Amino acid sequence: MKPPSSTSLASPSKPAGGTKAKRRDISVRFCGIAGDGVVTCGRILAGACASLGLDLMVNDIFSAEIRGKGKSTTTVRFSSRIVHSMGDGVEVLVGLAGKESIEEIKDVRPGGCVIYGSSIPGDLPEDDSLAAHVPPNIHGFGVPLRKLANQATGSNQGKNIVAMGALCYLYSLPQEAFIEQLRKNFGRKSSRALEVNIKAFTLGFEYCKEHYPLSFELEVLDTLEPRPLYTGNDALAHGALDWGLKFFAGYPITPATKIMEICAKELPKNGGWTIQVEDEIAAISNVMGAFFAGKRAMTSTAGPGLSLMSEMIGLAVMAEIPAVIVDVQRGGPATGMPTKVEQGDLNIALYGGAGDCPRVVMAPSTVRECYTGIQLALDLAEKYQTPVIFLSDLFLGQRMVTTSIPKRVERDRCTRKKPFPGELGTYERFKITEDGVSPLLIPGEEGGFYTITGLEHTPSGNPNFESNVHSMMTEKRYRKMKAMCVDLPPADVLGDKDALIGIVTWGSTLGSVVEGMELAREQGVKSKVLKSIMINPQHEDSFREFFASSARIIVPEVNYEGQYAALLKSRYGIQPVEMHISAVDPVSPAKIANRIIEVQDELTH
Amino acid sequence: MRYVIVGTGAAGATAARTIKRMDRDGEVVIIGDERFFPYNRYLLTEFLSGAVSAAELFHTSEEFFEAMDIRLRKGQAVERVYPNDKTIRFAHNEVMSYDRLLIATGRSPSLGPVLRPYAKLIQRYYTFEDILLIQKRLPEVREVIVSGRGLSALDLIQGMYRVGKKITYITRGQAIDVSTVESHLMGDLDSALAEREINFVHDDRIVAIECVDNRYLVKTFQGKELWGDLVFAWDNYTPNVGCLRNTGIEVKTGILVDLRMRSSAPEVYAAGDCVEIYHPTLKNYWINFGWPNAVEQGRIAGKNMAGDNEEYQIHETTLFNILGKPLEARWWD
Amino acid sequence: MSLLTKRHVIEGLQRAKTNKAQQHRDVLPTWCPGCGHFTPLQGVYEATERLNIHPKNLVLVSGIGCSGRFPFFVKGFGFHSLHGRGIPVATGIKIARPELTVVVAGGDGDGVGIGGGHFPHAARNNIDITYLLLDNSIYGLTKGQVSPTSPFGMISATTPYGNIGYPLNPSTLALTYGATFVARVFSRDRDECTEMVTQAIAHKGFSFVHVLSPCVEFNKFVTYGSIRETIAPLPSDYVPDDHVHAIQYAESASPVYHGVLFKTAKPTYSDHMQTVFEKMKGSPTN
Amino acid sequence: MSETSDALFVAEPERAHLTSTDVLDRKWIDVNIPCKAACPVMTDVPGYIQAILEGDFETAYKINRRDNVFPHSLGRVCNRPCEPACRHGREGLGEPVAICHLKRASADFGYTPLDLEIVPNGKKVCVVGAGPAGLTAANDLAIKGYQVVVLEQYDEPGGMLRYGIPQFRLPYDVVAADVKSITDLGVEIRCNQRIDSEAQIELLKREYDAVILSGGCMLPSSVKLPGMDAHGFYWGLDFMMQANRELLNDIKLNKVVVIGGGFTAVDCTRTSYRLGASEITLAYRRTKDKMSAGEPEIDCMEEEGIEMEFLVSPVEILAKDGKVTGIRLVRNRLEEGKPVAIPGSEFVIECDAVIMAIGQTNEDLPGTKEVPEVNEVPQKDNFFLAGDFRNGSGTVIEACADGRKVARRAHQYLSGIKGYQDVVHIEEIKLDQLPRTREDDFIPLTTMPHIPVSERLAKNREVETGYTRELAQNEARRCYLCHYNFQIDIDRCIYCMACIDAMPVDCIKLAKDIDVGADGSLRYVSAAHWEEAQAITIDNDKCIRCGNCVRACPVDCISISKYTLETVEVE
Repeated sequence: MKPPSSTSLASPSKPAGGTKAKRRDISVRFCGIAGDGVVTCGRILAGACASLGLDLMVNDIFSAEIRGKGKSTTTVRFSSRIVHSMGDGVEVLVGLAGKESIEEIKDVRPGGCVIYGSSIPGDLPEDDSLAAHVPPNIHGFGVPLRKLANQATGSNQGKNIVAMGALCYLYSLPQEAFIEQLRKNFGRKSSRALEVNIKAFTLGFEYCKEHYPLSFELEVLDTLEPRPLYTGNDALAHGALDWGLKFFAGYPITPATKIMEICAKELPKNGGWTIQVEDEIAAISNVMGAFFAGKRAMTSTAGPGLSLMSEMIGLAVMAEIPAVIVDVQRGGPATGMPTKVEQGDLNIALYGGAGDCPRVVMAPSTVRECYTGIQLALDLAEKYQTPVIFLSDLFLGQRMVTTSIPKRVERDRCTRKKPFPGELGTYERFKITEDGVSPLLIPGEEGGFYTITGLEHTPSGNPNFESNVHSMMTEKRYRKMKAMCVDLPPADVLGDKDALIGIVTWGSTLGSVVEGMELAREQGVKSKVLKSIMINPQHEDSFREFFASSARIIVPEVNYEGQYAALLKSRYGIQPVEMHISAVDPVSPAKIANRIIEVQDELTH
Repeated sequence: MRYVIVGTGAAGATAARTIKRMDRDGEVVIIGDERFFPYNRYLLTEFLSGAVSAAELFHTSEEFFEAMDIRLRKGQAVERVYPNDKTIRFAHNEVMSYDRLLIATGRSPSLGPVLRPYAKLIQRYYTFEDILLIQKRLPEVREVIVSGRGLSALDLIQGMYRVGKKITYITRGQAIDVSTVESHLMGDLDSALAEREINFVHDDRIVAIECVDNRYLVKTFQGKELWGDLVFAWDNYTPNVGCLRNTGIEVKTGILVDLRMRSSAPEVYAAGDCVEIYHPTLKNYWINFGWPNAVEQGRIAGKNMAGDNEEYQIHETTLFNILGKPLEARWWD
Repeated sequence: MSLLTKRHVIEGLQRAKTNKAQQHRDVLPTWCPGCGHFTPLQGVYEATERLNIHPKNLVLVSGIGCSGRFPFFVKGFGFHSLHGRGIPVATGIKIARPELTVVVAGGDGDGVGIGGGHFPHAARNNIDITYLLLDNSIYGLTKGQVSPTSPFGMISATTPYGNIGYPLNPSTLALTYGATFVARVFSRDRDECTEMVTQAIAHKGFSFVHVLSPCVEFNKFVTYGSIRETIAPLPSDYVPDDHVHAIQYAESASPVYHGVLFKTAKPTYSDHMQTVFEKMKGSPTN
Repeated sequence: MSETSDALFVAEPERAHLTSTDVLDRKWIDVNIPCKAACPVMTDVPGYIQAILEGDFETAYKINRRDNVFPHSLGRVCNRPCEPACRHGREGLGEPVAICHLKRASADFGYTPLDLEIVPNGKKVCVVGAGPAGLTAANDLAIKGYQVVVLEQYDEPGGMLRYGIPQFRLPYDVVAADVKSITDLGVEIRCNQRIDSEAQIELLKREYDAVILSGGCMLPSSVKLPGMDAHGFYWGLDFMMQANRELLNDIKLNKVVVIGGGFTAVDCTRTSYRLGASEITLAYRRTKDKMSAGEPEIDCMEEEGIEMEFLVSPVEILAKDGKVTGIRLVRNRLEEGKPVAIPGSEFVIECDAVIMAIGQTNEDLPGTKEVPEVNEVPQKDNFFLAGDFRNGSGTVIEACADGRKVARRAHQYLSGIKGYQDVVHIEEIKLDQLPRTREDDFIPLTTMPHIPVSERLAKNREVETGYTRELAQNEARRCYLCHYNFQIDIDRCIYCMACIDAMPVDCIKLAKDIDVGADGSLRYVSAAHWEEAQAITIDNDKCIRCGNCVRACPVDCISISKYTLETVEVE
């Protein structure tokens, strides 16, 4: 690998004579009201950076409103090193909506910059002026976004693209990479759309060139290859599609809708179908019907939808019908915060429903795991005839990252345990077996008949409320959870294997933990983390071994009551240091690092 | 009481400090259109040639404003003053109110109708940002062309000479035109320039500039064609009074003020290079000259804004060291 | 469009001031500029002013979706419930407090999609509430998926190859469910919308107003323009008292009629409750 | 009511329209078509610019010919009160439209002989003085059917246009073209006829049905300074007239000081430059922004290397052996905006010529002082006074306006009509009839092509070479066409704010009331809160006529109408 290319630089924090280091890790936040095109900005910047081979992560934070008062932000962190999380603070704030961006300034790091619109019509009161809130240790760049957008598009639309042009100049990013992204984004719509957007971009670029000729410079490694970009929702949908998914039923809900949209588009290409049904109750019903008929099926939802589905999930457990339910978690309870992240659905996933109701619960930590994990989920559901609740979250689902995904494609994948020819004729739908899994005959196949039901039943499927039958059948359903351990991946230990501080976490929090561990290591404190996609059941031995080798255990998670810590305590009898992060934004690596160091201090004293 | 100061140069920064010393509880906001912390413009040449460090150039810092409890708004231009409403409007349309206002916007090089169309081809030599841009371009520069009047031309020639560039100087008159310098020193100056092999084009002016292959072709009124890698040109240094246009505040070339630095509008003061001050013994308005005068005017303006009543005393001469010659420059002819 | 002199403008503003409808406003609507929902909102302001309903006696109930915001914008008591559950909430309120004026605002997805199971029962029981169904034939808040009233063939995010289901007609549904007042209006006509909302609120019994209210942000199929092409007023001699006739007119697709389709006087649920109360009067309370 | 000459030239297409004599609509024009309101003759500026935009230079010319009579000349030398008023020049919107240059383009490319049916009425009018005021009056009366004779004291007609302005700004043949279009109407001009006695006037009054005296304003202001009798001293207008009569071609000028800040002063400096002066200084008692000369002219002057000295007044002209050797000046300070000499601040500029260009006064003609003001026009029986002669030194366009006013008065006197009335025509315009797009608002000002500085020593060569058709159309695209009125019908508005979302500038707002001023002006009282907003309104004064709101309105409650003004006779 060649060293980074280097030319002269003007450091913004130290205007002159300061350090000559180029920026290598930058976070840019676009803030606007919904409709300002904040997301488009994020996509274009991410696309451009990925094409330059930079590692990056994009996070969108929306309000639930479409237009009007609601604010949304997109933050893009890009670096010539690996990006594990969104990090702490941002380098650049682009205020597409001035007033709404004011509160974002607190996240801008000293020496960073704020790009604000300087052609807002009318008298702008001081309190509403973004420029008025820029402290002296941050550079403010006024750009007439609205005016230039008007010049380019004839309307107020296109402020975002003007701002992209400004950003491109100010950070000396290669223009062509952006123009290429504009082509990708607008080229399909119409040649006029492309033309006006390129014009808007160029106007923003030229404006800054004329008014702020001194630009910052970024380290771009020459040898980097262009990188593909995925969101967790993309990866998840494609993972399922590549792994034999044939049917999808769902109901729109933020932040899961995208999965359905992808399936709607892709499934018919392989003989599958997506149906948007009237509610989540209908969605889970459809999925169970399809699995019953022998097709791999899935639904995706968020907390409120999962709540609605609880009753049907009980039926799926009882009737041993496979179902894959993706829950892209958002802030709860009830309608809660549809556009904010929280890891609060663990309990309903584990325990929601009536009766003794065993089900599989999984939680991916990375975008890559969204892909591989959903494939495992489909396999487990079909093989073990059980509902699988797959807990993604808003942050994992919607943020975009550069990642490499090892494609695994098997479009007719089937893990159904089929009956032996010898069993046919005396076929029992719920036959008692060693692993609890009964061979499954599907409609259309010859060899037997059955009726499934939500009532307790005998191995043949007949309703039966006798105590010993209920015990036997309950025991059978729980036995499947133990049996599937042979198919589960072992848990991984990351970080310093010899460290005494061990961290166990779940879901998307892992990225911030890994970066927090690196920050702590820079201060001389070593730690390790156990990474496991399985919540229930788990590879219990690897957990016990990890706990035994750690003097203190930290369990960080984004919910109020420590739902995962509660599970670990009851399952393994440990007494961990719990970190209940009340966050609607991505978890701060600095906070994780501080906690590691605090725990280290406690250990040494 | 909210004091608003437009301009972060010597006058503005001094006024802010003076006000804050006299009125601890007063709110002081100081606004500058450059995006750097205030610095000493008179040291830019020294900085360019490496004689002065960034630390010496910058006379203020983040800590200074924090300690003094002065709110600095940098990189933001004030477009218009509304003395009747006691508000100012920024270029980004924000409207801000004041109780007392100080205009200390300084002055800057301006181009007349002949040079104006070539503004994009002319390198400015005035702000810290200009200097950084010149530093970036310097490695590819061998020859520079300078056309402009006054001490600033000498300063620029000095700077370019120190960084080893070949200089062509175009002037309208017979000799270098520095009316503020004692006439007996002019001879010294001429010989200093001659020693340094500066190409002197007199009785001429630029009428056109073209950019050809990253170099510049300058055409003069007398029909000369000169080549350079950088062109510096200006017609005059004019006070920055754009924000006062059509406000009713009296402006000649600069803002007209009395010896207490008051402009013609109530509660509006002005100080530094942007003003013309009425001098009772000279019986005329005069434009400020030099850093010490700007500092002094800022101090007086600040004191009077904070409720004192002091008159300005003129510093009559200033010492410059140009091309190794100590020059005593006077404030007027 | 008639020509206006400056005198007309001044007179128009004076009219706006004297009809006092604007004082029924609450917070600034967060709908997209140009949203069709503004018209029935204005209708509610003017109707409650005309009918002299004091805001304290007015309850606005809604479900989820863009229309779900409705109660926030009207002065009065609001209940923003869950998706599709507006009608049962309103039913509870009305049965508990018959003296209140209860208006439900909901969208097409809310009313005949997820909450489609509730709508028939409130109608057949003739609960004395007013149900404004703001029909934009799209899921707007989730950014443009097909809805139960979306036309056949409509391309949306979830019907990328075209909608292969057929749309429901909420007016017909309301008629067949047994609503006792059914009207249809178009958001483009503020005067008529106000008139219909006023009549609906004044009506005793389950009143239903089907507002064709385009989504300017996501629905590129059902738009102000497309509705304009198909819509026409009911014939001037139309009398809205024949149920079968009304269904025929409600079902007409070209033109789509607007105006009062059906209106009948029938005892309300509350009336029947009263009858039962009367009957029970004097019975021993054990 | 019957139509006056206003309607004679330009045929308007028939559209849905109504007429209004309401003061509100009349005032709307003053507030909203600022260029038209600023023009002393109320030229239909958006009307002719729209014609140019549409490529119809002929109509553009005819509108100008109708409204200001001298499109060729005014297109070069008008002092352009319209341009500072132009909405495009307001804060944040860019530069004003080059209205005057477009007028010139209308004449350059659209000139066409008028084809008017004039019905002679048998009455005769005599106009004394063939300057802008006299010729305008003659023009207007000829169109009404009068037989008009104009008497001129000099060799050629045109007055100040011919003699007061240098050829490099206004060539003679250009003036001649404008004059010819008036004589084409049957007006007879008799040159070398000087009227300077009461007896002559009495004779004319008997011979003609009416006499209009518009002798101009040619005498220098009565400033007396020591040394004015020296050789090398000139009065400004005198200097220009001599130069224009080619009497100064052999003069030797070296160092010249010109006193004054008006067009004549600037013309004198530039003429001196062409006559070979090497050092020219313009000295003015106030500051540059107070100069009444136009900015383009001042720029040209600077280009030609002329120096300026501000806040100075002349004290004494220094002479030796009867020849000017210099001028003593005193510095001024401004007190309450007025220049006041600073005692003891005198200084001298050495020079060999001093030109005082500080304005003119009118000739004291016997028998004219007693003419009273009747309805704002000086009139005694059938005798009228017009132009600078009565009003003192003014601009060309002001003289034209006065000529028109006097012609109307004379016509009223001679025909017995009751007077005149303004009528506003309001015409419906469809969105697709708007000829501009929002992008057009970003076209930069089209600069006037000039001959290079090096070629300006040729004394009579015109410096400005005029727009091409393409440049003119490009510049015309910049005009907002302020005669369009955008209006929301409050009775149909649903308050959805789609228009506010689409607005490019701060032009649409929530209003709680409209105040009507005594003069008929409207002021929208904006609503601070949503609850108190009664209406969404378009502030026409801020509106830049882009049409975005009309496109955005979902319920079509925004109308566009075109406002045009006509003055009609009341019988």
